[in-house]
Amino acid sequence: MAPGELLTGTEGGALLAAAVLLPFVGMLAGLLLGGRWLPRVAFVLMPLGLGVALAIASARADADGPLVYLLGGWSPPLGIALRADGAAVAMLLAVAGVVCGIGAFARGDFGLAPGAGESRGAFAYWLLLLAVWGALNLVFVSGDLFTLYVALELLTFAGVPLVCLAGSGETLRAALRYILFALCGSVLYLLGAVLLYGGYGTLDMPLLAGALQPEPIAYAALALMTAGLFAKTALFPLHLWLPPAHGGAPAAASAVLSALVIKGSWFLVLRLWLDVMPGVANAAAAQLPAALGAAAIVTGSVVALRQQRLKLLVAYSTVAQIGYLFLLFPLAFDAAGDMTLREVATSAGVLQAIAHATAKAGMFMAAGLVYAALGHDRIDDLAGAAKALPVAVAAFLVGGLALMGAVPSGAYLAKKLLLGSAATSGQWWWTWVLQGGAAFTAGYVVLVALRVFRRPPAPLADLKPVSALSQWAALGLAVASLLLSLAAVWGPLPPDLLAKAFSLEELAMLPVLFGAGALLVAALARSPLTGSSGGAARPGFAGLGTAFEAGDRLVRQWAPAMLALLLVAGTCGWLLARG
Amino acid sequence: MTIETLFALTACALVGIGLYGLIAQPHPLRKLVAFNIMGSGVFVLFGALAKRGAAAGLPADPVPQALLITAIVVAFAATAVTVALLVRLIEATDSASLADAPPRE
Amino acid sequence: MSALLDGFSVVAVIAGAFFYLAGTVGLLRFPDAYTRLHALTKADNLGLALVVAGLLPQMDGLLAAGKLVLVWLLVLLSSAVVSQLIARSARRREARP
Amino acid sequence: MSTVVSAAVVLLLLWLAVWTVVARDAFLAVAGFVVYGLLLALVWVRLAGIDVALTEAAIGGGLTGALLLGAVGRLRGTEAATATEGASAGARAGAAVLAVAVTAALMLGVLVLPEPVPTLAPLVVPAMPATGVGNPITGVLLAFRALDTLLEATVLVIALIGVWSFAPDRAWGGRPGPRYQTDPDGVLAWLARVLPPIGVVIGIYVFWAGADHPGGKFQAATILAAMWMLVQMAGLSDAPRTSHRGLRAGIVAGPLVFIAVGVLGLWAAGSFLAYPPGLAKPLIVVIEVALLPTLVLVLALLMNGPPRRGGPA
Repeated sequence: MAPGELLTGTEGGALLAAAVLLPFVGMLAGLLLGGRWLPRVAFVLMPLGLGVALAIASARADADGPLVYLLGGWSPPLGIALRADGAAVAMLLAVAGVVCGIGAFARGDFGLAPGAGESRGAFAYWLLLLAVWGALNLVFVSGDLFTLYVALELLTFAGVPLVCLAGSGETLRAALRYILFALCGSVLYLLGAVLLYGGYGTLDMPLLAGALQPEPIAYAALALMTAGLFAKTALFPLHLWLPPAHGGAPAAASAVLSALVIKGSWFLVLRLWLDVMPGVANAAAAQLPAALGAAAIVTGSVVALRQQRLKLLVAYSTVAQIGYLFLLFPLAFDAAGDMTLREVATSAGVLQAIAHATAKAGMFMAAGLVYAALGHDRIDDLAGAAKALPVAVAAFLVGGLALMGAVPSGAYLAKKLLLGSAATSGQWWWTWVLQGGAAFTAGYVVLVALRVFRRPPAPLADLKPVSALSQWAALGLAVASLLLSLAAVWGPLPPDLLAKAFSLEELAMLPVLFGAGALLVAALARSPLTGSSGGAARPGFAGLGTAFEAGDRLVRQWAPAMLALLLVAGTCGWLLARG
Repeated sequence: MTIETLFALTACALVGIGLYGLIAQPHPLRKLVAFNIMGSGVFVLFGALAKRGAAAGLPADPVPQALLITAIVVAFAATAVTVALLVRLIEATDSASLADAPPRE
Repeated sequence: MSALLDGFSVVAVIAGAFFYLAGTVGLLRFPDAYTRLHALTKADNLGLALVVAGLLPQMDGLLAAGKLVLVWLLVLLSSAVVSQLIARSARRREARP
Repeated sequence: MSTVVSAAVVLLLLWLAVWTVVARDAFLAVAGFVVYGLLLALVWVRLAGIDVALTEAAIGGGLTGALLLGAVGRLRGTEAATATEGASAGARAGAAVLAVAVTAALMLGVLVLPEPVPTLAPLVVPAMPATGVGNPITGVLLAFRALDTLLEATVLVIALIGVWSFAPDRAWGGRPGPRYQTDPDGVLAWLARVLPPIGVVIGIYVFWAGADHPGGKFQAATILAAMWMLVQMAGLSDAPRTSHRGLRAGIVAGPLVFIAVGVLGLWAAGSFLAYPPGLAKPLIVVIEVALLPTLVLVLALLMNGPPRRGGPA
């Protein structure tokens, strides 16, 4: 084959390979140069990577369909193709942005002082941040199930050491639990991919989408892959590893884990169900991820409200928000059970994922700053924090506001799209879950706000200085989340989505949510709010809160979690087959 | 029964055996061994499917076989990371328990 | 000629397999580490030698035959060293308590 | 006859797997796993996967087994402690039921696999001449799916970064693994002097043969890494400091050269990871030669574990 005839895909496709490889090249260069070069290499890579993502976005805007790149000129099923549709481009851009924000924040923790040698933390952090970035880009653009398996493993191997950067026994235990459970998830995923190859002779997603038949091998494969990916995403009740891992890591690492790493496996579930499986999935089976998501929202939120430490509160809020990310699956189906609302569901999911990535990164960073400045992050003792650390506290609250779907946040638009789908398809029950999830989020914003704005009993002594850049990076990410829907509507989504955003009825939603959130806090939080609320109903509700905590502890043990994993796979397969 | 069906069925059983060990054995090292058995079951299944796909004069479909080499190496990397973590955990805490530390009030 | 060589192969390989069997029985039945090692190394080395010798006439070409001999030599080398090491550590463990 | 042998292998394999999972203690389980790994190599031979068999024997059975054996020696009585927090009888019963259910479901799926058998072999064969190599598996690994192989090398490097990052802070930049003190006139030192030259020759042979016959860089790298480990364990040489610049250069050389060849393809052949016509074989050799030291170093260092002594001076 002469070079001229080589089939390589669409215009600008080579950028996809660049997006994947640049971070890895940076990681290798950082490993070689070491020492004080580590942050420098990362800071060179960040604008470069962002530039590549922007170039991809512009190439995608000029193209008619998805960008495609055939590596080595070999087309699937023999070769591997990289593809970027709208969802992938949005995720590429968002991850590049969040990595830049987190990188700016982490300079405070892992930037090396002049004259200091290479430290373990800086070495691991910068190299693994780049590795996570490359692996995520690969997840977004790869169309091959086996390459995606390798990408997921890359993500796990890069994520696990981030959990135990602090090196304490507890974080090592969290990391060990994480890797064992995640490996189990990967092996189930690989098993599903193997079955698909055995059935259809290809691992390429578009080819599979055309070949899949509603038959046992497809049901088994998709059920196994779905369950494995749920485990890697930490969807309730498979979240045993998440709270200690995300709560125990240094803030800069928690932000990476919570904002970015879990999005990889989640994005793959999205791809599988909406792009690969349309011929196999059915509306009944799609209720499963959303039902688990609803359970995640309730359990994660209640347990979050009962945490005593800010970082653990944020970690449990991630458990709840992961649930929110799975509500879109049944809402891709219309009332007749056909997948006609797929585009809307995908848009809503990607928006929600980006909103969560930006807001959650900002919130973890804010929690880390509070810890660094005060020397603790006990929620009860946060009085005066707003005055001492205005920017960090603002980042936390703006992030919370964005997550609960205040206009014009990305979460607002995502919720609006899903509410529309729920109404169209007649699945009214998800309306309640969508609004309830927002109320719970409002709950922990209220919980924290009530404390940080109080006057401290004694003036806060010996505050440690924290980097201003770090604070502004946190606030920047949170604000980006709050303004996300403006960017989305300016970009690919129809502008009339925001037409009524500032109407009275939409704006009135906010105080309603806050009110509901305050009620939830009063009923469920561990310590009564300000002494005044509570009342007669409290003991009963507090008992409910304790019950949720006990349930959470139970499913976070190894054997129940593993059994749940298999049960999820079995239920999913059964629902698909019954279809 | 053809040899590839025999090995494919064996592979399914290996996956089940590994899964049981992964759930029931408390020690992380035992879980890791069980994980490796489960993984090898998946690999053997892939290999049996590759043998089933023998065509065009090749004794087996070479694509799965090449992927298997990658997968075996990745599984080794996973084992190496896990072992290093486990040994470090034992050094740091004198315990290999995966259970949460008792809640501190 | 070829029938003769085939016959030699069969006899040698069966004899080799017998030594393996004997070695394995010894490994399972003998009382302590030293006697077990004795059974294992003696029988396995001789067994492998016979199997290799039996297979030599069946190989096509000197290079392939050379590889077989190399395999045998390498196994001899490593099993001799490893049984030394095992015996030594067994003796140390005995001396300790 | 052949089916009888296969059936025997299968029975032995299943028995070993069960024995490994239920064995009384971790040492027995790991010992069982090592034997299991060797038997697995036999399964691959029967499944016409000589390349896979070699990889399985070298990495799946050999290196993984050695790694697990090393870990068993450092459990320090943690087994008895965790035994008390094992799964309850109910959980075990549930595990057994669900494991059997998964097995049964998979078996059903395998028995109703579609006909005609899907396979990519008919696509591989006509595409092989363009790659210039004779072994179809090498063709898949380094031409059609070269990205996977590049990522695989990257996975190993990331795993190594992860393993190193588990080091205690005081040992950062130091040497991994224990310092072996062995009798310089002892039998192990003797083996470590005699065996490596032979091992290096065999390793390079396996590496070179991989282009056209079963074999290749992973199998070769395992043999070479084992030789290096042997020299270390005999106390003849110490592991290098993890901060050593030359060591790090060797680790990153493979993937970087791979990417550079890919970019060359972009420039000269129009696509990343494409080979210009006629240059496929030489470029594949360049990649493999660059990957070999990387793989040897990374495999051996993964076995060594995190740096633990002789931190920054």
